[in-house]
Amino acid sequence: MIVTNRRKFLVTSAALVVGALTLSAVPSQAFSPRSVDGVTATSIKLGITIPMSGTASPGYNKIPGAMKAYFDYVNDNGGVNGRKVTLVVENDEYVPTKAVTKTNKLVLRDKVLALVGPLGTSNNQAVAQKVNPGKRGVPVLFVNSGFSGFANKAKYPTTYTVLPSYIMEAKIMSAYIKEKFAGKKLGLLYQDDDFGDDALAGFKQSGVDFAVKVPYASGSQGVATTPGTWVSALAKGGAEVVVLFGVSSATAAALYASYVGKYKPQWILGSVGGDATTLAASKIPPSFLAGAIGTSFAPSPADATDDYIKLFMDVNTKYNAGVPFDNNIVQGMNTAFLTVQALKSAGKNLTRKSLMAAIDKNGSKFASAGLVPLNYSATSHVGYNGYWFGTYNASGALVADGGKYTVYTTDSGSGAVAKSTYTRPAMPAKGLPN
Amino acid sequence: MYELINTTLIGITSGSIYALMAIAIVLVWRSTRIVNFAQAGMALLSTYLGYEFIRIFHSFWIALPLAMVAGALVAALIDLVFMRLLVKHASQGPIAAVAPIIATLGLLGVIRAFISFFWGNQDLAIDSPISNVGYTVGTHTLAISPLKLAILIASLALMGVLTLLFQRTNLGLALRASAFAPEISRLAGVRVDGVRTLGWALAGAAGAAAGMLQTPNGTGTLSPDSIEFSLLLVFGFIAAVIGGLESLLGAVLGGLILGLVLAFVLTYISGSLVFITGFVLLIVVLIALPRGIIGAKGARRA
Amino acid sequence: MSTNQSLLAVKGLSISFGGLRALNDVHLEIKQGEVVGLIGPNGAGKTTAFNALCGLVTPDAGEFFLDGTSHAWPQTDTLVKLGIARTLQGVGLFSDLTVLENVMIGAQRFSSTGLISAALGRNTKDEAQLKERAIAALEKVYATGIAHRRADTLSYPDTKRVSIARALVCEPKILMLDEPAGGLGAQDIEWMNSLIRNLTATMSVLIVEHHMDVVMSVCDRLYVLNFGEVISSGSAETVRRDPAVIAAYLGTGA
Amino acid sequence: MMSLRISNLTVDHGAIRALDDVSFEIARGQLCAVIGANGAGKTTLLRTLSGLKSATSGSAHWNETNLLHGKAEQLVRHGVSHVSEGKSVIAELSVKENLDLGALWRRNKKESAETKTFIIETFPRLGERLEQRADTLSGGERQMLAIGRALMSKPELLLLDEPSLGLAPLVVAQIFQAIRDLTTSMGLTVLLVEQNAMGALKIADTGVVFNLGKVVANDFAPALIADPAVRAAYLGY
Amino acid sequence: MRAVHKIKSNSTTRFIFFIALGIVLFLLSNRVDELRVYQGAEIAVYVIAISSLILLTGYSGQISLGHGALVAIGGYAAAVANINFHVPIWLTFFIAVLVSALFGALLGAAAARLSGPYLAGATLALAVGLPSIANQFTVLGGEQGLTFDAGMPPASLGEDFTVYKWNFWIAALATLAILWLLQNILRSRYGRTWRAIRSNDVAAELSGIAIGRSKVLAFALSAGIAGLAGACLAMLVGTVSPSAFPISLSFSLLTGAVLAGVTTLGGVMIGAVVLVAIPEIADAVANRFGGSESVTSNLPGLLVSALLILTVLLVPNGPVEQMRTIRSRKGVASHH
Repeated sequence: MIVTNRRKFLVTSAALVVGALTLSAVPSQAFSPRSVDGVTATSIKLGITIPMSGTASPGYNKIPGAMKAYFDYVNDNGGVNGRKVTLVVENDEYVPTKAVTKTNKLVLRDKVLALVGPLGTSNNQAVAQKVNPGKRGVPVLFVNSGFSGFANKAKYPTTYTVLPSYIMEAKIMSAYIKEKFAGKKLGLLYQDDDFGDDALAGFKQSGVDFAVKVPYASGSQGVATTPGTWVSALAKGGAEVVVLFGVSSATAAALYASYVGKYKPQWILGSVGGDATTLAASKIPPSFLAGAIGTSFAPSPADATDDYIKLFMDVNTKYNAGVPFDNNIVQGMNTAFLTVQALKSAGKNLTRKSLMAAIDKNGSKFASAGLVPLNYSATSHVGYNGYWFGTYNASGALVADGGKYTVYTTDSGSGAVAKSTYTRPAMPAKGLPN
Repeated sequence: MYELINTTLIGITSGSIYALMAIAIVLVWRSTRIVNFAQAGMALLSTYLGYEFIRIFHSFWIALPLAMVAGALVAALIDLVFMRLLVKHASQGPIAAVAPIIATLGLLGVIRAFISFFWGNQDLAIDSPISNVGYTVGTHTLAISPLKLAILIASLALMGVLTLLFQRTNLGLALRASAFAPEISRLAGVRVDGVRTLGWALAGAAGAAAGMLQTPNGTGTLSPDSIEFSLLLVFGFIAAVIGGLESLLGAVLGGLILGLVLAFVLTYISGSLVFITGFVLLIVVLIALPRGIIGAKGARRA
Repeated sequence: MSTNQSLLAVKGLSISFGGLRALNDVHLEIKQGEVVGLIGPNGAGKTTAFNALCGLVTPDAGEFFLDGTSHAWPQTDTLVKLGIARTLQGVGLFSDLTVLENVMIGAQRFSSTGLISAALGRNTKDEAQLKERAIAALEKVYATGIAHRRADTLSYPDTKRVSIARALVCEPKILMLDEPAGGLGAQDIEWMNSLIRNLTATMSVLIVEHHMDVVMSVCDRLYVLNFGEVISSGSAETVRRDPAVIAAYLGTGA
Repeated sequence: MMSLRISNLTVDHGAIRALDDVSFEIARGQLCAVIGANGAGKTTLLRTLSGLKSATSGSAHWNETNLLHGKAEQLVRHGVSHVSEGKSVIAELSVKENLDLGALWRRNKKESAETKTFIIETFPRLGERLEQRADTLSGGERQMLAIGRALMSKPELLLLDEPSLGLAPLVVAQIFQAIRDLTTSMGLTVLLVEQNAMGALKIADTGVVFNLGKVVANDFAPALIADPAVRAAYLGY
Repeated sequence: MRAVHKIKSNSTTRFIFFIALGIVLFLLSNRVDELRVYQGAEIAVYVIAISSLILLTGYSGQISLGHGALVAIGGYAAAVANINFHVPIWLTFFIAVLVSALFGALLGAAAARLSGPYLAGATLALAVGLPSIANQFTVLGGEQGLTFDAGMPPASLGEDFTVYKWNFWIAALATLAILWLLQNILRSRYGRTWRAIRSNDVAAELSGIAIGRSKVLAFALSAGIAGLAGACLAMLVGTVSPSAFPISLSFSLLTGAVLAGVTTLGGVMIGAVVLVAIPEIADAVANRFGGSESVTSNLPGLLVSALLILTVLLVPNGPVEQMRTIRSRKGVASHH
């Protein structure tokens, strides 16, 4: 008896010790003492966590490919101050646990210079809480989330937002509604979580009242099964103008259900869910979208007259195997563009500190595809802070009202909404930031 | 009033799709005593194949039967190369009871990965072959459309065909006999292994039909992690168990009951509670009627 | 010890399965130190009667008396506490436990270790005590040599020994043996006979058995069942001569 | 002329040896009773011969057919039918379906229909209950149905496992008589495993006595009945 | 008396072994880099969760496809206790165990009446349905979930002492404690009882075992341990949210248990290490063969599923048990 027990112990302990030894034996990334994390004489290593598979991945999983394509384009044209940019992509499946694990890998093993464009509010919160890039001094650039909290420099000292926050969006929409649809009965369909809460706060602050408010449960499960009921609630409440503050799958479902249910309000779609190409990928026929009002801060992907769009299309054809061009590609390339500019701006002596200092110093003057200003400064990590409005045409493209982009800007606080006179800097030659 | 009618209609159409999935699960259970948790994965794979057929033939109605055939072949292949081996190898020892369940879960994972390799993680679309716009009564739009009606009819037709096959043909006799008493059937000269493979094939076809019909009825898109198919996986199983796991009629009733209950919870309570409602319904039914609503007496213990 | 004291009695036991009457108004009685046999053709209801006594089958009607006083019909898992132990026909061992563990399961009524003491490893005395009891029981059936074998590696006669040890270890007042001689060779049957005889010093025995040699040599009293009814009872001699029994069971022809 | 030949057959049940070096033969057209205590290996013998269980060593042939190499569903096609223990009918199917099941593999539907007519003539009670579910039948009727189902496969060798199990004496007598009659009228060769040793030996031509997986006696049935040792051990006394 | 002595020394050996193990882990945590320490903590969490499944499925014979739900309950219980009731962190771990065990007991009462595929499906439905409940109640923080801050390591441990090492210590301590307690329970009459029920329920009942109660106890205990894993996971990620407990977590745990060998605690490390190592292995493989993103991102899933199938087919009782069986067969053979 005792023999078998001992044997069991031996097996278990052997497994444990072997496991432990394996852990300690595997060398961590070769560390040359003179180099800075993520930077060598010839290379710059960046990292991103994003859902590449899983329920939340469609659409988003095209972003890293677009970023890599633009980096490759830059690398082929001499790189950044002679260094080639590489991007390590980690699939977090939109699960916070995995986001933390994968970010750990990027920061601790791959020792990336910075995280660029990590996606998702709760994932970024978990990472901030646990991996704590702020304390480690790792820059988290251009987070793909509209949560206004990330602009809090005290709490997230190394995080830079790029998307206008949901509060900004709600405030701008309120101003727009007051201007165009005064006196109409309003409806709101929103995601029942921090995302929607941010928006609600923005609307409340602007004094917009909704006759009907329909929350829908986030976490995609509700989406597939409930749209019929959202629409009937809105219709019953008699909403003439409906603001939709949700993800694109919810937008697609709602538009589809309203089409099926022959309910035709004036739709105003939030930026997250109103992305025409993602909607098109969900096979919402463009005609469903026609007439709906949408917002954006970048030029429409369909706008082939735009310098940046032309550039991105070219890069996409040459470096991304011609993956169907859409808003996700634009977003990925624009993020990469901003990144390259920040890296260049930091100069030869590139470190995490110098990178962030460069953004703080020059960020507001960065060229980018965005039609609204960037607000980086020594005191602000807020990126774009505004939107322009447009109407979807019969082919599903968002067309600016009156043929020109009218940009509204504001902040996440109590600031007013203003029409901006901002003109973006001209695109640098060949689309390579100086 | 119209809300009530519409909720009922939504319940019936989604229920009929759960019923198709439940039929697939019952077919495999009856022929092999295995609850096939990979059934939703197989349905997804067949639907992807259906997507390819649509691209080739530009017709949903040609692709649907082809997808069903493909689904049947895939299922038969899985039984031939995998389940037979499993039954031989893992039918003894302490985990014999759970081994098939675990194995079908593994199969689900393999199928999903396989789909991702071939078709990527992007959404693909299957357009609705006919209008999914609800019929209008007066000023109201009903939650039943030509597509939903077609789904209902297709589900009922498939149930009818399967029932006829089971009750009226020699093949059906062999299928039933093999399920109830494989040993006696073998002694009577029935090639039980082959008949079981056929049971899998029929299930594969039914699952393919469920997948092909559910996709345009839902969001119209297809992805390896599609929510629609998670729904089919869980709700198909729940419907089958509510129905008693043994009978096709039970599967249909189970599907409809589940569809209606979920529709009412959705409309009148909350969308967040849909999935947990499935669990609660399952537990309540199992505790009140341990053998499900049909086959309380005739059914046998696993 | 008075031999007239009725240890266990069952009165008016009736059971039917879906319209089929398996037992009809059966009376059984076991006295102190007695070996009682239950015989009859296959399907006569012997096993059903056994199962009913063990609470495995719920009777439609019937009264249960223990030591002469009426008692609620027992639940299977409380049987051991009432001093009743039973072997199963051939298949009753826990196949992936060792022989010793099998018998220790039977001894568990003597264990008082709570979950928390067990978790903290404060059950050594208790375990040792169970083990000692188990080994003692295995000694009674001459099976200590196979104590550490897994139950599914045993020969058929050995499984019988172990299952009897598992029943004995809980120190029952009544031991119910389901076909103890079934499948045994002549030598083992002899051994089984003497074992049963020796047991009566401390307990009563109720057996179901086909093997007439065993039945006739060990049983003090017999009940003969046919079609769910007791058609005869009494000493082996009496039963053997009963014309009803000869016709239905023992027979001189089909 | 010998047609069922079993030699040195050994079968293991996990760690347990169920059949140990069994050899005997039965001539065509004979009814052989296999008797012995529970657990003696009789049922294992039938399951091995019908292809349900694989043997460890030895051989078994029915005419030219190697019984150890076939699966049950194939051996049926070679004329071997097995009625397993406990009234082997499928409770959930009707009487008619149970019968039809036995002939599903037969190509000639006309012949199958004739066989069915013959079986219904032999067991008229089945004819009266064709549409009923099998679990509504009495024990004797079920046993008739089980035998009838086996006969639907047009067997030459019939393996019967305890047809008398749980039946009233009167019914047992009927079943035994039917078995005897069928053996003669259809020219069947029958291996009859029985607990009711006396009843079985009375209708049998020959008998084999098993104990603990071994053959302990093999002789003409009357000789076995007369053998005092066999009488004492297996026939009551 | 000799028997008593043997058992006693046995149990002492076991205790000393676990202490020794703790020292080894402690020394290791000081030697390896931060990422490995974090992964060590992940392994520890998996070990706890997998051992709870081994108790449930391997010992009491009840399958759960939804253990992730019980892990979630533990995580949420810890977070809610900390946020809403300001319970000190160390106590939240115990609360997580208690709350999950309580829920497990309720679930177990229903589960005791279900077998095989019915139980599998019911637990699956639970795992799919439970996390979305968080959206229904604001106290659970909706889709964003709740923050669970297990705090910084005490200052006395020094400047260099990282949060991950601190978390690893806590998780490793919890793991060792659980493994020790569970080992003792599984070797006691409780473990024996569960194995007996799994093997032959009628015989177990005849031996005086109340089957229902035993099964519910197993479920409650297993749920409690899973709850502890949940609290540790919450500590490790810093948050709890519905998306942190996807159905794939339940499947992973089951996979880990199968790889470990469901019927023995001996291989539990194997299962946990494999679960943590698979994504890395997949990365290495994909990079080696220059696979596309779609290959890289789906390879882990494929590897895990394929391993699951192969294990069930080839070593259904797990590698450790397989080795033991082979050895004991040899032993038996040589005796004869």
